[in-house]
Amino acid sequence: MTPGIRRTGIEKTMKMVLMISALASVLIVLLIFLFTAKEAMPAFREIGIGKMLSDTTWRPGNNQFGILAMIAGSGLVTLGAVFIGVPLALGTAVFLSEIAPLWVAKIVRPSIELLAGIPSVVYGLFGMVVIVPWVRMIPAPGNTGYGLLSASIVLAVMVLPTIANISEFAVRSVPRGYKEGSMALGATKWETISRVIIPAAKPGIISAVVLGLGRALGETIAMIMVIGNSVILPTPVTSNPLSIFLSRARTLTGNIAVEISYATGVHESALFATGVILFILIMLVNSSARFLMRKGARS
Amino acid sequence: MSKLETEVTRMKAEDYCLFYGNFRALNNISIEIPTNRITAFIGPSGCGKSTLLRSFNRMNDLIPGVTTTGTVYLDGRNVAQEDVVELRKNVGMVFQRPNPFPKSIFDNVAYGPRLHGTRNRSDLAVLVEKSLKRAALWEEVKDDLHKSGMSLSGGQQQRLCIARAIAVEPEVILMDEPASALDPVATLRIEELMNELKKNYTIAIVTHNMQQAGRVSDYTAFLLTDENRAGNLIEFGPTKQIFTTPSDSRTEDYISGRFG
Amino acid sequence: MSKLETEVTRMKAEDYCLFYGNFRALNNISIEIPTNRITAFIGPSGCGKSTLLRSFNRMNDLIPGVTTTGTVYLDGRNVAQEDVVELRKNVGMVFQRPNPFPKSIFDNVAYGPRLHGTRNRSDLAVLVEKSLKRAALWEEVKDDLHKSGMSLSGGQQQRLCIARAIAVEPEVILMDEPASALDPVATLRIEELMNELKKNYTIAIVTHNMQQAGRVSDYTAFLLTDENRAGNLIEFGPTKQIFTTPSDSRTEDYISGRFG
Amino acid sequence: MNKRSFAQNTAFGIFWLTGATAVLIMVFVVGYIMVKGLPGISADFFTTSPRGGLSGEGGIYSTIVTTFYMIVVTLAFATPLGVGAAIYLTEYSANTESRVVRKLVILARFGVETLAGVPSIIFGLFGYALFVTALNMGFSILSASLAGACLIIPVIIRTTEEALKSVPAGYREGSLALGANRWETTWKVVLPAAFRGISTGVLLSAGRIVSETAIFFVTLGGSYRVPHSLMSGGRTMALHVYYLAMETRAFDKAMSTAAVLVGMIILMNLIINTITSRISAKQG
Amino acid sequence: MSRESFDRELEDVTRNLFQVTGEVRKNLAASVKYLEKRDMQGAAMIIEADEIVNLRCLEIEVQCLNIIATQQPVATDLRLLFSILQISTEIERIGDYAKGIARISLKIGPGKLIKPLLSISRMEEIAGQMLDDAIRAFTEGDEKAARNIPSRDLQIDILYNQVHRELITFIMEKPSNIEQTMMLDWVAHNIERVGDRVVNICERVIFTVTGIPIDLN
Amino acid sequence: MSRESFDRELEDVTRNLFQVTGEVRKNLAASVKYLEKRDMQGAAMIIEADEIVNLRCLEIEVQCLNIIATQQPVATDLRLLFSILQISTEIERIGDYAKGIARISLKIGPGKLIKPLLSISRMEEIAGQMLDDAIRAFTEGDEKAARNIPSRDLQIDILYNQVHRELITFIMEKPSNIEQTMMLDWVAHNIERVGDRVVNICERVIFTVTGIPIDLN
Amino acid sequence: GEPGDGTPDDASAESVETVELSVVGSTTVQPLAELLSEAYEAIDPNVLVTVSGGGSSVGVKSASEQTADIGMASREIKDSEIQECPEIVVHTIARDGIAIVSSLDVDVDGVTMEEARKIFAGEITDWGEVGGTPGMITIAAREEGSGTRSAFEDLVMDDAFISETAILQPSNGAIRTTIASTPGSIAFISFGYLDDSTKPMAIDGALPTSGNVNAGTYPVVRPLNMVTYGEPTGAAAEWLEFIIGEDGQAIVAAEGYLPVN
Ligand SMILES: Nc1ncnc2c1ncn2[C@@H]1O[C@H](COP(=O)(O)OP(=O)(O)OP(=O)(O)O)[C@@H](O)[C@H]1O
Ligand SMILES: Nc1ncnc2c1ncn2[C@@H]1O[C@H](COP(=O)(O)OP(=O)(O)OP(=O)(O)O)[C@@H](O)[C@H]1O
Ligand SMILES: [Mg+2]
Ligand SMILES: [Mg+2]
Ligand SMILES: O=P([O-])([O-])[O-]
Repeated sequence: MTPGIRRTGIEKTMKMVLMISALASVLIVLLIFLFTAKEAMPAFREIGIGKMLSDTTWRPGNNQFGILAMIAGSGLVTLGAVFIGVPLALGTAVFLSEIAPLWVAKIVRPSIELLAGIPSVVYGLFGMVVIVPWVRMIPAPGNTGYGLLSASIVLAVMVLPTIANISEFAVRSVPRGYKEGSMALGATKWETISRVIIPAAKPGIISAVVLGLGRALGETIAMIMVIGNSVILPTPVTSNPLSIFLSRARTLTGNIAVEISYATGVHESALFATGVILFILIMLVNSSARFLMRKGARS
Repeated sequence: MSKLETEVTRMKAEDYCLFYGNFRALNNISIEIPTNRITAFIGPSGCGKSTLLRSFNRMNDLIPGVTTTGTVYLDGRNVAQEDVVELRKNVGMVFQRPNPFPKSIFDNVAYGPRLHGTRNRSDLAVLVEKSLKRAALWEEVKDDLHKSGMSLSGGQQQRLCIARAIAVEPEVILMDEPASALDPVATLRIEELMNELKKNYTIAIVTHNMQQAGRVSDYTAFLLTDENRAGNLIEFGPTKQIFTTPSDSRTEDYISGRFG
Repeated sequence: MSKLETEVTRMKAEDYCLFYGNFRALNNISIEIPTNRITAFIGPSGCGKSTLLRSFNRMNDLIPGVTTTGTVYLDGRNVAQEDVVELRKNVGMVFQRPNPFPKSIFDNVAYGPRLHGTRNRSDLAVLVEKSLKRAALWEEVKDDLHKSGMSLSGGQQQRLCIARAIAVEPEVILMDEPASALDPVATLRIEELMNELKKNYTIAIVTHNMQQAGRVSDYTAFLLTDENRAGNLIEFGPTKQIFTTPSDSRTEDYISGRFG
Repeated sequence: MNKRSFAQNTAFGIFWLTGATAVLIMVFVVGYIMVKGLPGISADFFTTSPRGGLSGEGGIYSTIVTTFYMIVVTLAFATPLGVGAAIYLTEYSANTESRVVRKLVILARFGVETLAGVPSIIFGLFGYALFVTALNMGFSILSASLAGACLIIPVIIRTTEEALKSVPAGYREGSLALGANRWETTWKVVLPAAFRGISTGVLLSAGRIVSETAIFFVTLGGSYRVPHSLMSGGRTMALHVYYLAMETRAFDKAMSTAAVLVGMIILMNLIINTITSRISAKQG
Repeated sequence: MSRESFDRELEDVTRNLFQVTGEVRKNLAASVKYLEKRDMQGAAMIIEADEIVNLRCLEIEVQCLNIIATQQPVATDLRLLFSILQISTEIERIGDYAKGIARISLKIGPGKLIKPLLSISRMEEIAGQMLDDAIRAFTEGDEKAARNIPSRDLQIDILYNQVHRELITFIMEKPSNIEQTMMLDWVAHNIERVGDRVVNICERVIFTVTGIPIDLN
Repeated sequence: MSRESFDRELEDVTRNLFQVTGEVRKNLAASVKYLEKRDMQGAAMIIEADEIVNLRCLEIEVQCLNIIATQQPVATDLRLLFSILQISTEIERIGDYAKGIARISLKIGPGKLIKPLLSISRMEEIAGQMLDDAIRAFTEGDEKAARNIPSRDLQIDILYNQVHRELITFIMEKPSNIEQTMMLDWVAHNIERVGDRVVNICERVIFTVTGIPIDLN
Repeated sequence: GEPGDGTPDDASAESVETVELSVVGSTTVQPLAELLSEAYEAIDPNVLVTVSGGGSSVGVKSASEQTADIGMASREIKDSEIQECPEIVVHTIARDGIAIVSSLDVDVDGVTMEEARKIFAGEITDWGEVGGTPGMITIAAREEGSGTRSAFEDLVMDDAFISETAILQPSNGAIRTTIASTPGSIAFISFGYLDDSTKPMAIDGALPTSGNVNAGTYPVVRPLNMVTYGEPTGAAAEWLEFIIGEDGQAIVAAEGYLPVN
């Protein structure tokens, strides 16, 4: 009887301990939100959320704390990364799961994994010394190489593994039966991929892209190293609207990292406020990814 | 009792060997699949039933490292020299697990015809209806052709897959354990359907279920691995004969549950 | 033909109902499982065979939202009032897919005894040997007890699981489709083993395979869902009687392949 | 027919190209870093600490030590918590009766998912506000590790959950049916079976710590001295790369350090791949 | 489990049984008729026809075997097949009796019979009717009919005793007629046996329906 | 597919068949012996014993039915069961013949026989031996033996013709003996029928072994 | 005692506790402080100085909240900071000139204070306007809150704002890298970061050299400060003394900053 009681005792204790660990994450999220929000309160109170979100002028010395330019910067650089990175990532995903011979996949997949593992500071460094000088060669007024384009390229490489991995998983988890079924009806491999496999993997692919987006929005160090960090609303530098990407910008994350060391008072609080806004933005993006993924799983 | 000699051969394997890399999975198989009959392949797991079945529409081509010797014929023509897309159009296949595409019922059935060039909506509609009717599914789904194929029950899904295979108007339908993932009721439906289908098609079916082979097939082929684990055709003949008076003692041992 | 009246009851369900949330999965089941016999539960998918089986060792307790009425007895004692650990020790279970732990063969078999307090190495060794012998596995593994249980073949794994269940010296062994994941040869071994085991144990087995029920069991219970999808016990009696002269027409319809 | 095979050839050509591009990018990035970085690497580079202020002289000894500290301390915080949470979520949450507990589980899951999406700079901000400032831990390995732990807890939870989920349900049922309780089942059967999976997760998290910069940029202080207690500040290799690139004239050193970092990541990937391929060999 | 093909095959074999019963019934009646009419050719034909009956019955047996081997029926289905099998044996035997009567016909030769066959014809009529009814009871699963038919066997037995005594008297009167008289006794005996066979068939019908083996003799 | 339990049950039913055959064989011999010895009590006992034989045969049939229903055998196994079933029917019939002889015994009554039974005993001896041999051929699956046994039926037939002619001569000589004489003819006829039954059993043996139905009559 | 002589003294000698000094703050001062700490440790191995960054404001805050022994600031201490914590004591350990540098391709050697202001405010956008080969001027600057930036704003910009289109970099090193690699660019950096990868520019004729600063002709100078909570004691006092002392100031000079006395 005694070992029975002891066994039950251990079971109950462990259950409690484990439950507490499970709730730790909630606690952390709560703490994060509370602390950043608390620190951000003075800024919100003194400046006002509306003003912060609608003003493009960031001049802490002059008590101007508009972060619209940064939101635009974050948005544009992410958009750029998506444009460059998504086709590449999806192509790679399909290539890996459906086309590549085994030996080729054995080269490509570790390459992607390695890209995922490389620290962002190394990407930043690489961007500074390789990408920025390349971009600088584009003839355009005021083009220094630092700016959205360089940042987007670096970011594209950084999110490539995320998107490629998740969408490869999505493509791979398309039941083998679909493929066999299609081939057995006399479809070519490409017809099978384009008409059956990709449509079936679509929800997974979309959420991969959205998750990549979240990643991109959150990237910091590499961004501040290549984007130029100017607080301006990016505008096309030539008549070509695409030249907007030659414009310098600052991301929300960059804003925090660049200035947190020197900020005091409302300035510091404004940076925390930037953090809160970033936090909310990313939560929105990620939960939409989760929603898409669930919807995909359901159908 | 039906006699092989009086049948018309639709497909034929001649001295057919298949290798996965260096491993000989099929050894010198010669067999004729008679027209408008159901031919069952039985044998213990790993004896090469699926491999042999998949040789008839060259699905094994998809597996890297497969080599073959000998010949497989469809209507007297060597399938290796046929266009594989055309071959697979003529020799349809139904798989173990129902595998409808995540598309509507209509699009599932129309998939094959569209591939092969039928674009006209009304032609397609006619074809889809015909195929679903033949697969004995029309009554159950006719009001809901735009529902996803995945929303059907397992047995319905399998019939949808059969309809999909029929829609490209094949001559032969290969079925690899088409009912093993289904419950007994659905199995029953599929078996009845097969009986119906053999009026118009030649059917070859792999089953690990001897009772099923006994129930549905006209001819039965028994495969067994030899000492090198290569699959050999041990006996082929009318199902009734195989189940009452097999001529090879290994067949008898297998069907009556004696092994090794 | 064996007669129920002359048997000694080991387990018993009385007016037993089981609900998954609001869904009544078992409706008023009363059944007696006779000692040293094999009792088979058959019935179409979803009729509650597994649920009923799992009621005997309260595995359903693990599923949230399960409530029951009525009583299940083991040797006349209400299992709901027994210590569940003790109950599961007395009522062992073998599952559909062989599920050896990723441990050595020895540790697999010794797992239960260790849990229940046997620590002495030589006691364990004796127990493991005895259990493996009873499970007809000893000869095949005795030289390799420290090999992983996972390295065995499917059939051997299932026998290992049986040995593991035996090792805690249960009175009853519940088996939920114990051979459905196995090939025919392994199935044969398991069926033979069950015949051997019934000398010492009371066995209840769920099978979707009527032939199997016919082959191995002494008694057969036929379950069927009623119009509310609740499982009911339709008929229970000696297997031979069920298979030759079932008294309920639904039983007859089911075993002879007529449905609906 | 011709049209159909033409479409296929074109499409496949493009896919081959993307695949090749991905590899080329990797080769270029890694190659560039290696070509620029490797010449600066010598035994001295590993055994001496940075010195000389702006000049960026010296090696990376102290940053290796700090990185190591960071890995150990972070994992010490995050692993028990993460694994414990994962165990609760997969092993215990499934069969709870109580509505409150079920709500808590949903909440916990939400917490994990949210945490997984939080960008590292936010962890940095949080660590800075809570550990560095409010709790008065200053710029220290402790502060940074606590903030870093927040980053990797979701990683560990997720990989552990995956590992636990891939343990066949049969193991649990088998154990429970023998009269074991939940914890005994988890401890004796499930965890050993999931061990390899969990260790990949832990290794993966270690990789995250090695490559993380943003959090440590605002919590670790950046001192390049060898840390001697948890309260010392320090500089991880990744952070060192940042400082070297941004604050000194020693670009070549930055490259060398980056090369070492990339080398480390390659090594970790190799280890993870060996573990996982063993797992799949075993399961497949 | 494929009811459809099973039912088809079952129908087939039942039809065959029905058909062969019809033939045997015909042969039996004809054998007595030819005996009466001293039709040697007819008698020879019946002997030949019995070959066909034997083959048919064998076929039925093989069919049953095939069905059991490939369809593996249970319960009523299985009992039905068992019964078909046993009934076909009975039918075959009845066929043999008809053949036996034809053989006796041939042995007696074309000459006139020593006595008209009145009672024997009557016996044949009753037995034949019983056979018809028994087979109908079988195809219709009519247990009640099957239970009633055997009582009619009594009439046959009475008639047989009558014939037998008559014949013995005959011999006593004219010992030289002994050969033919004994042969006619054989004929009557054969028909009496038919009655017994029909009773067996009725037993089978009851078994098929109820699953309970019974002895009505 | 569980060979073990199947083999066990098969063995069981074969043993039962063997046993009942032994009993029938005994009954047959005894019936002739009692007839010879004018042992009325013995004859009555045989009539009773046949009830048991009938029951045993019914049991065998049910056993076969059970085995087929629960074990669903095919090929040789199924043929074997079929054969056991049919053989048991034949055995039952042979039992009936023994009973028939015993009945005749009773009808003749305790008085002395008009003539010694020399040939009839001989016939019984041959038939009984054939039965023994046929059953042995069955249990041993000895096709060759089964093919040879039927030839011995010829001897029985010859003996029967002899007896028959003898008896007719007898009647001609003493028409008053007609009743007993005819009865003795019946006895001989019954034994002759036993021979035919044994031939049927031999056919079954051959079918069991080869799967080919054959007609040796 | 002598190391390794095995006497009980030995143990007591070893038990002389290592004192740890935490120094936190301006990233401009950080490299200098690190050099100074290395040098000091050579003299007194029992003192361990850890130098962390964080920025000037963090330095002041850390000192006033006593989370660090010494704070570093690359600018004057603000009144608000003193108000918040009147106990803090400021030690100027060096002065730092802020130089205007351009990329090497720029052929303008000097600008007036006015021109400098206009260039950085974005009013002058072409090198042609200040006498060079016409070409677009690219401005780089430090981020808001940086000590270097606020000193530059105070000393050069008056009320004007540094142009928003300027490339902003979070450190002097990064600025230098940017300038070195961006043609036609101009920025301001601390004297400590001057090297031949960029071209120093004269302001009102005075080149950014320590000589000109000492001579009073180069106007853009700020103090580099260490802050303590109250008067420093113990190791902190000793270290600060060392810095102000001859050896310390020699290091300051060698790094390109201006010694304080
Ligand atoms: N892709 C493959 N690569 C290598 N060997 C294979 C492959 N597919 C099958 N084999 C091997 O070929 C043999 C025949 O396999 P096949 O799948 O045809 O057997 P099967 O009779 O269908 O068995 P089952 O009843 O288990 O489906 C087996 O030994 C199998 O291991
Ligand atoms: N955990 C559960 N929660 C809710 N309903 C369940 C659960 N498990 C089973 N059921 C339902 O209870 C009924 C009986 O299920 P059970 O698994 O006992 O059937 P079964 O006879 O074993 O079927 P099968 O032959 O498919 O194994 C089914 O309707 C099933 O859907
Ligand atoms: Mg297969
Ligand atoms: Mg179940
Ligand atoms: O980094 P600073 O504060 O000295 O500009």
